[in-house]
Amino acid sequence: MTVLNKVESETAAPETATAARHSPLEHRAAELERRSTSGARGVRLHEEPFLSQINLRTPPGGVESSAVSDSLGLPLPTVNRVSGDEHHAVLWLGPDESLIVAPDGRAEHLLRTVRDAQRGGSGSAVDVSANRTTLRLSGPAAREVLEKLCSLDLHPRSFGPGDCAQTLLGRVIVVLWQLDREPGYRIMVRCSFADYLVDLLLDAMAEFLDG
Amino acid sequence: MLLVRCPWCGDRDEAEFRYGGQADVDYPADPHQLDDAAWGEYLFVRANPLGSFNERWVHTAGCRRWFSLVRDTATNEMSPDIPRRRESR
Amino acid sequence: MVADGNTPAPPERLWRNPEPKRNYDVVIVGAGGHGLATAYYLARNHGITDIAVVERGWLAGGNMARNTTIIRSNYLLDASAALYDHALRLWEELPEELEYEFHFSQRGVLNLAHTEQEVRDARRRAFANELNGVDAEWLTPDEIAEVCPILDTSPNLRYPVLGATYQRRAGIAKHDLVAWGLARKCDEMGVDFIQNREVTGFLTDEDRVVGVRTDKGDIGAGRVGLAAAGRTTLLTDTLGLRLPLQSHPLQAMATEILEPVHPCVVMSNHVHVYTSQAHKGELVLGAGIDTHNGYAQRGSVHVVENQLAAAVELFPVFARAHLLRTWAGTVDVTPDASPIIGPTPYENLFVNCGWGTGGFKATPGAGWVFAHTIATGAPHPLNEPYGMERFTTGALIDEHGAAAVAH
Amino acid sequence: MMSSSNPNRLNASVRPGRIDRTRTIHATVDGRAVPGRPGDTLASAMLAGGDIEVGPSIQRGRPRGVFSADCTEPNALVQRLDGDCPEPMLPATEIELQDGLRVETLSGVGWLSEQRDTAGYDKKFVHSDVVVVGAGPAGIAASLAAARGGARVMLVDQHRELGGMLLDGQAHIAGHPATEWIGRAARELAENEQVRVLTRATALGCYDHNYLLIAERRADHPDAPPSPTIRQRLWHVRAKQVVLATGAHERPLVFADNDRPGVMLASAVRSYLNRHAVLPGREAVVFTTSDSAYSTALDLLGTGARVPAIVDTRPEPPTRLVEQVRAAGAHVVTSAAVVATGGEHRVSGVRVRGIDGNGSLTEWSAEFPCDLLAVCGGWNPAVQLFAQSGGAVRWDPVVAGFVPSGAGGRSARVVGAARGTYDLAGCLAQGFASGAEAATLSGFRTAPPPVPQVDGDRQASRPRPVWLVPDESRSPEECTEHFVDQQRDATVADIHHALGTGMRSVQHVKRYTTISTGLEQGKSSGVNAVGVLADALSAGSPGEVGTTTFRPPYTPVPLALFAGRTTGRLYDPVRTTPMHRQHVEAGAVFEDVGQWKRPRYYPRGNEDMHAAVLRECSAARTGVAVQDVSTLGRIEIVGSDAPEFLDRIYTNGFAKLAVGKARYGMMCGADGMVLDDGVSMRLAEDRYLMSTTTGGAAKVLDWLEEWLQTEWPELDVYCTSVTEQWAAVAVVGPDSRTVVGRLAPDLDVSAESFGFMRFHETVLVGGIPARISRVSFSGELAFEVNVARWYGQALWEATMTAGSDLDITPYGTEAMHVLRAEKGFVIVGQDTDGTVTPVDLGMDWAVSKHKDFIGKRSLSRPDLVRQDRVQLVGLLPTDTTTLLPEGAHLVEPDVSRRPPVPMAGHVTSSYHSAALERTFALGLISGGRQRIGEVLCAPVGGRDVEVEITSPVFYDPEGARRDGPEQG
Ligand SMILES: Cc1cc2nc3c(=O)[nH]c(=O)nc-3n(C[C@H](O)[C@H](O)[C@H](O)COP(=O)(O)OP(=O)(O)OC[C@H]3O[C@@H](n4cnc5c(N)ncnc54)[C@H](O)[C@@H]3O)c2cc1C
Ligand SMILES: NC(=O)c1ccc[n+]([C@@H]2O[C@H](COP(=O)([O-])OP(=O)(O)OC[C@H]3O[C@@H](n4cnc5c(N)ncnc54)[C@H](O)[C@@H]3O)[C@@H](O)[C@H]2O)c1
Ligand SMILES: Cc1cc2nc3c(=O)[nH]c(=O)nc-3n(C[C@H](O)[C@H](O)[C@H](O)COP(=O)(O)O)c2cc1C
Ligand SMILES: [Zn+2]
Repeated sequence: MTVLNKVESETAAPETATAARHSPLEHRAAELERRSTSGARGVRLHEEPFLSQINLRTPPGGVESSAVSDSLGLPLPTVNRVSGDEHHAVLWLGPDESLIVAPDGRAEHLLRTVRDAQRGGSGSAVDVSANRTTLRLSGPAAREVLEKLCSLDLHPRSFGPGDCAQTLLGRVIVVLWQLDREPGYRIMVRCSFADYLVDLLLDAMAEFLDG
Repeated sequence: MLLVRCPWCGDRDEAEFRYGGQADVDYPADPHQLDDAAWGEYLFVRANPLGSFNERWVHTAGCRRWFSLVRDTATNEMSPDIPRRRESR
Repeated sequence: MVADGNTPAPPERLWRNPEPKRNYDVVIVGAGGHGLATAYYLARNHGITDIAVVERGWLAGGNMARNTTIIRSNYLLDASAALYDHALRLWEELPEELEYEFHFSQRGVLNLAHTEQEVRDARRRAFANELNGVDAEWLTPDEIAEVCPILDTSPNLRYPVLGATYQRRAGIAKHDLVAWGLARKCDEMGVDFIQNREVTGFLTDEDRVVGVRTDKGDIGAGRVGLAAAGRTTLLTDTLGLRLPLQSHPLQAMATEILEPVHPCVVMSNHVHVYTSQAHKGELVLGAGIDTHNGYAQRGSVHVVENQLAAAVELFPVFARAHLLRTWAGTVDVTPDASPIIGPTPYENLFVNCGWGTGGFKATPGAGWVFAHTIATGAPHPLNEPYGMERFTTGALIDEHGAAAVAH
Repeated sequence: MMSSSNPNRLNASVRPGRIDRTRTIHATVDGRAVPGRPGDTLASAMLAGGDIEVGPSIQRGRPRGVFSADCTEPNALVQRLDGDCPEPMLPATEIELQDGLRVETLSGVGWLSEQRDTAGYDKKFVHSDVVVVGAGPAGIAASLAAARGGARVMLVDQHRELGGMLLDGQAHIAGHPATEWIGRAARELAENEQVRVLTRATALGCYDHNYLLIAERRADHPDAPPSPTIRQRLWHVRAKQVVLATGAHERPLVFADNDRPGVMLASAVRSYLNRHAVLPGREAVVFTTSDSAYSTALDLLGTGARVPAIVDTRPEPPTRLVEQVRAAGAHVVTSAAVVATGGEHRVSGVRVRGIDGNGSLTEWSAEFPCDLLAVCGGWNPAVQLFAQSGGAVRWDPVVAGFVPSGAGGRSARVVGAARGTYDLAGCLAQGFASGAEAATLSGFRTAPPPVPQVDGDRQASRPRPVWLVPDESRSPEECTEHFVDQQRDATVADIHHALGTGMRSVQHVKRYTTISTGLEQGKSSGVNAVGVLADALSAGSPGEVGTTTFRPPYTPVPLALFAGRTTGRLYDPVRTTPMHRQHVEAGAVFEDVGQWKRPRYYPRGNEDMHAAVLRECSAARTGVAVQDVSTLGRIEIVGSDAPEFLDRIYTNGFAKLAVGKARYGMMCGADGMVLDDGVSMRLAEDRYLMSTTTGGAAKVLDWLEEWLQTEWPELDVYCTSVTEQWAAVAVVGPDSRTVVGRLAPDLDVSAESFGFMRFHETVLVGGIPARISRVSFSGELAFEVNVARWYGQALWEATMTAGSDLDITPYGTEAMHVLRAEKGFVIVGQDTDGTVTPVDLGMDWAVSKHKDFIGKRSLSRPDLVRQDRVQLVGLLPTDTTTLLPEGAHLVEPDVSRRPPVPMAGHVTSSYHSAALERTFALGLISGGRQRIGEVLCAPVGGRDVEVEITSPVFYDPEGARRDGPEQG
């Protein structure tokens, strides 16, 4: 068990406040459901709101990074890779930058843990949980949908489960993370772009709508 | 669409980058020691060669790191940067 | 131009193809529009006709062959308005003076504003134009729709057109014909055009330039005027003279020939495209520079895609016009996006460069003041502000910064 | 032999063709029905029906006919009328016949329709180890070889079927008809998961670093679904290796009246015969300079057509060929050329003369009747894609064409007819070799397969190009009926005319004559022009003249395809805050600020902007008002050197700012000009939260990173964008304390406990964690409440509830602008442009004397210390109701109005003020601060508005309102 999934009730936001939260794509949930398709050329899109996210900066290879990694119970990822699993993960964002992802409600605790580990050294840890929301795009046609918007080589020979990249979908910068072979992807996007990105993705998915 | 090699993320399309012009134009150690002409040159004058050019790019849509590479301005052939000459201060 | 009868009229001579002499009073490097206009006004205004215009390729084959031919003078800053409007007034005289039809068409240029800030900037420019004696009008979307019915002025656009400045005297001209008309008159007055000869450096006597080196031998010169656009620094570098210029690809494109649909010129800075329909009928479109330096005369295709997206967004009727050809030039851009015209630290060496994306419109004006500068050794009042000292003093002519209007 | 509705259609027993004879489909051309079969092109269907003539020529109105069977077609251009939107200038040779297809013929000019194009266009981005362009024998072979090595292969061809020129002929491979080989190859490729075959897909361009653009037509052909979502798709392909197997284009011949309908490329005749089972003429003279047209003659003879003569410019064509055609019933005239054609709307006969070794006509002559003249002036390797991205070409005298220059490097990957290899075995061998090599170089080592036995085109004997068949009576200068570019109606006379002006360069000639500037972009006209020019200039070879520049696209494509999905709603991202829908519900009118949609004002009832803004402003000054400020940029700056870093970035000091406090800061570019501004808070010793303008957020983050990474890597500082981590409202006005007090019950909001430029963290009603600061952009008592973005909606709701009894008023950007202008606060980008320094703005107080910062050195440059620089001042129109237009310039009252009128400066901001009960403005005026009290004129709309220069602070200059009303 890593610190990422250790439950500590006191760190979760108060009940009342949790209810007051609204994710950027909440109002489109039904639409996303409707526009998702199954079958051999199916593709599904939905939001995974409120993931805990910490932006981590740490000098590569230094004592700080091993301290942070120890505190998280996960190795820091190598280039373009994700360390951990879909629930608890650290994503490579740059040579000294990673994104820690954990379930809802973990941010404060994580922040404290990481900052403790960083104390005395160089680096930073910033809560960015509300900065981006997460879309999940999956189904046999998911890659084909992304290929309409993204210039990365997403062919299984080049990009697979556990790979991640910051890149452009259309004109929007995202963190793209492949979860599994189906293929399923997470697309993490800054909240103000979420509506537009969904428009873009739904448009790209139109070709795969039944009929 | 040029193919730019980010030293961190690997090969990416030019559209993910911003161009930063000539590499290795150091900020003067003490700008106030420079006369107006020398300061003006720092501000505005950059090399503009035909052929090999040591230039900077920043991976804006990716890792946001600055890096430099050598590109032939006539053919767009690229190769990695020669090591940066200036010591880190 | 093209013969369309059975018995073609005998061709009018445009230029001889002489062997160069060993010496000239003036050597001009570059037979682009500016080199040609400079030679023309040196002869016409200053009586200097012992001139060689040395060109590395074919006459007017640089940016002169590649530009989207927009001519306007509605610039914000006094120095720019004065220079460009001088040029526009010369354009108005030139067809008659050159006795050569080059399809100068004052069909009006619309500069669109898509945000409130662009509206402020555009109106500021129009107010300044008025006081500078440059014709300018501010049009509302409804008025724009009357001038250019094919433009989408509906409020539903992602960036609706909120208004536009309109300069009626502005327009386009057929670039190649302009060059040939100028060359013809120059040739008549005795100017030698030396094509396929590249200037590779200078002959100097201490701090004095006394001629040019070329790939096929030296040519002596009393004075040398550089009008080499994108390749200027390659020459000034040989003297250790560092100019604040960066050479970039700038792309443009044309469609097939179409019945007239587009009555004017439209420029949009915000979505970044400019369009007109050339005399022959093709739509001509252009946009911003490729951001990287380059001499390849080709650019990246995403730049083309962005500008065509903008074009189709503004002009839905363009959707099924076909992209026939794309091309690029090499433009020399200064930090303040204004040209450098004037003497250099080298005696008898003068530069005219840095016109970037907007020097076609200035062709006669640039030639006029550069000829004056070369002939007299000192700038004409119109190009006084355009010396290279401004990068030392900070007295930039920052049309870009001040009004964010592309040239 | 022929069917009645399609008189020129050959029986299946004679030629099956690649058409579906079970179905008849109809197109309409100029209102007339044209029947045909699936598999036909519009041109082949027209020819099947006996129609060869198309629209007359552009300049001279000469009758013209279908000339080719491919994208080089100069004449048969049509405007497509069916579908949702007319489309101009399509070659009938490239349009696949379809039921409902409706066109009108054109004369070299198309037209655009106002009908909206509602069809779909999209893009796709893929990568491939090996991309092969062209699916003729060479391309197929390359794909097979590369795919067998395991590479990811993409094979594209512009036609509907694989096979290339093999489909035009009757070659055998490994003892079977070539079509069987093609079929097997197609199956093998289809079954390989790593191979993607795209047909009806034209490679438009091959750009730097192996980037290809490919246009795929997914509609407008008989195999397409009825209404496909996507009409055309633009593939963006990044390849490791590219194999260009683009084939060759046959050249026309230049002789008098060579444009008469019925004159047709020999390869086109063959293509119509074999692909479409259409016989374009029954009595066909063949006029050639090389071997390939003999196949045309043989095919014609094989279908029962008559071939009165094969006119060959060569003195000694290969005996093998001569005998073959003689055996089939035709005879060859050697050392001869067609010098004239007869007929009105269709060729009825040709006149042939002898032509000697120098290209001069001899006395010998003959005439032959015919209704078709098949011409072959040789072949132009299709080097377009190769040359576009900088590949050099050279003249090859053996193949008589421009071929890729050099053997290695990129040019090695040009194969088959595209590099001048015209024999089938050679094409296959090169294809296999290049495919294997490309796969190997991209990491999949493999060897080329053995080349099968073939009986197709053999190594050709040397062609004898004749650039200009002399006129019987006129000099070249007078050859006004020798067409070089039929589409542009340009002739040999035009070329000579150009030469007569002094032009020597092929580039000048192109521009003077317009040759090669039409749809075919020189694919057929270009080299002939070069040849004519070379002759005229007595150049040793066309190579000395050179080509014009090859440019993308390879064939024309609709602009909409390049736009793709990037139109309308998807043109550019729309950024919204979490409170966006609440603004919409409140009836806000929005403004575009960068990509953001921000409420500009919230009209109530029938209010216009003016009324709404006055109301919103007065709420802020007298009661309480609220604005969504979530769009402001926010950057967390962390590290032991953060204080030092901010000191270098900001013009004013931040190192000494106490934890818990905030400060306004200004930053400049290295040139000393204002870049951005905002308030930064010190969260901890080593932690700041910087805010930026809405439009400046990304730019500022980039700016900080640039300095950190490239100049000051030694600084221990990390920047993280948190713009979107936060949602925020500004609560403004005398009653704001009450509202914020209710919102944040745990917080002591009294002036004593919560001072100006301080911030506190607290929990709002409902348990929402918040950071509240006391900053003011209006001069009023004001609070900025920040919460995690997902609470944004709740925050807005809570704020509105907390202020409901106080008539809390939402306000937009416009009121915000007025409020700040009343206080003389600048908006970067509105009151500044790229040429204004902090000193110009009168903000010397924010410019540190003690420390260096970016831009400081620039402020002492001569031009920046001029006394007459523009300075920010207030402007009050003498008439209190007159609103100065923003952008208006000011002039001295007594100055002459003859242009150019000297200008003193301009109005940057101008508003009606509810608080001042008058209009007012800010402006940048030359030496303005010394001129306070003076009067200037603003000439606007033909009259002068008198304006007094004032201090830029109009409202509450003492700052008395900042802490709000006395409490208690
Ligand atoms: C795509 C594009 C669109 C444009 N659109 C517009 C527009 O709409 N309106 C507008 O006003 N401007 C426009 N411009 C800018 C305009 O074309 C240029 O500013 C202008 O042409 C520059 O002056 P010039 O004609 O003398 O340059 P050029 O024509 O480039 O002349 C320079 C000449 O110098 C020659 N030369 C260079 N070095 C040497 C040497 N060493 N020896 C001998 N000869 C040499 C070159 O071969 C060239 O012929 C555009 C430019 C481009 C590329
Ligand atoms: N006897 C002769 O003189 C002569 C001359 C030319 C060709 N040939 C014969 O023609 C064949 C040549 O074979 P090959 O494979 O080199 O060429 P090919 O002409 O058979 O095939 C080229 C293919 O590439 C396609 N193509 C060209 N440009 C394209 C683009 N930009 N995008 C998409 N598709 C494009 C064409 O439509 C064509 O299908 C051989 O059989 C050869 O014998 C003979
Ligand atoms: C205003 C203008 C109009 C043009 N119209 C056409 C055209 O109708 N057809 C064409 O093929 N090229 C056209 N061109 C492009 C030229 O063919 C050519 O691409 C350009 O001069 C650059 O030269 P290059 O491509 O040879 O390098 C046009 C160019 C300009 C500047
Ligand atoms: Zn990177």
